[in-house]
Amino acid sequence: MPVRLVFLGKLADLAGGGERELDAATGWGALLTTLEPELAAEVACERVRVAVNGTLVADKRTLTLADGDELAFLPPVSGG
Amino acid sequence: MPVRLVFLGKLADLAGGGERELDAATGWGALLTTLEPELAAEVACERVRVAVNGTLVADKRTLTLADGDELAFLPPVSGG
Amino acid sequence: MRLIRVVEGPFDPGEEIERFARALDDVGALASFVGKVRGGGAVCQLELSHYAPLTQKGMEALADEAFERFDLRGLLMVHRVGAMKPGEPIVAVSAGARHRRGALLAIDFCMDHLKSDAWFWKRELRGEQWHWIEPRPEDHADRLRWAEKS
Amino acid sequence: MRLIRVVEGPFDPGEEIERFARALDDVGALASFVGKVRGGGAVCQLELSHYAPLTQKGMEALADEAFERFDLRGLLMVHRVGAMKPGEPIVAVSAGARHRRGALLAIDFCMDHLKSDAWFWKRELRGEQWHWIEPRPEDHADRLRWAEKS
Repeated sequence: MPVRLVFLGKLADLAGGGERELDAATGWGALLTTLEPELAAEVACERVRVAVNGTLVADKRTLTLADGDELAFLPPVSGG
Repeated sequence: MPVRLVFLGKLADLAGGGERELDAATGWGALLTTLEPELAAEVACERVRVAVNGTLVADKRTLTLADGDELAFLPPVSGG
Repeated sequence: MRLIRVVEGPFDPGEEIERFARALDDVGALASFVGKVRGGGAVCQLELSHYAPLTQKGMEALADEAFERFDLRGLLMVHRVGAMKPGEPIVAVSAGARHRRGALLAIDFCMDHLKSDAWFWKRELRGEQWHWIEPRPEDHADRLRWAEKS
Repeated sequence: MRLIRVVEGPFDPGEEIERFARALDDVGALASFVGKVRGGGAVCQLELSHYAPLTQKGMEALADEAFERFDLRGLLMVHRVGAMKPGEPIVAVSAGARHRRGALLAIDFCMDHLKSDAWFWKRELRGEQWHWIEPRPEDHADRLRWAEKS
């Protein structure tokens, strides 16, 4: 089972779509290398938070993913 | 034409009614002598403001009344 | 857009605010406040009196000041007088503005002044006894917050 | 009493608040806020997206905090997502409390957090071009007011 990536807000524009699949589970560093350089630079920013299966990750650099996980990239929000 | 006195809030209880008439126009000191001592003491309090014909009076002690005037005694308010 | 009224009988705050909101164009933010007679205690009736020659005039002056201080597009203030039962609305204030801060500050400002600086007198019937209500120290403190800023 | 919802289509804030208010017993104070898409500018459409696995959960946590901080009897938060036109409601917040201060602070608190600390992303269509909106510096400053007090 692949890992699902979800891009929110303007990251979806940058990624050319809101969702992607990764064939294999992986850690943060390896994950970044699968993304286009501009997108990788953006998601690496401190302002971008990540959630795994709906739970926020405190330090995304220590992330490890398992098959079937959903990883969401969350840029600065703006509601109301 | 007499002067009309209007008592608001708890001053109406103390005066035994919301309105009274005074036969003759008068100044503040003379006015107080026409009121029962307890009522006079209460309206003389700094917390009680007065209005003549719908206009607040800055210093009630300098008040002079003319025939037909309406003098309102306004204790501390409480709305909302 | 400015609606300032003293009403002598029951009123429907939801309807008042709805009609006011519909009449406002291009308002990004609408903040509203409704105050009712609290129940649950010993109070079986509440009576608000006012002094008509000052009340409306005073509320208009309060509205003037709210328009001066906040970037408002509209302001509604309805205050009831007379005898009321627990659960009945006493006051409704609603403010429309471009941004939320102006609208929120305006209803806060108006309520603080209606509570302790408008020409209303309130008494409560508890058991067989009427009690005159004066503003709580918090009410005066709330109002004084605005004095510092003017 | 607690109603927290994300809605995907148009909603009627007046009706939501009215129904919420009727369901609340013994509430002396009800404060409400409605935010709409502003018109009058170059914006012809606004789109709000969210991340469902976090949004509702985040709003519930915000409601928890509001109940903890303020003496509330009820809280309503409805936030719309999807595409909207100028004049359409985006958000409605309403809080019922015994005294006005709690109700007013609660809607202020919830709006400040929905604006810059909830899982929504907003973009505007101006002409042919979509623009992502980030909170204004004021929005962050508004939210930080609450941090000092906790």
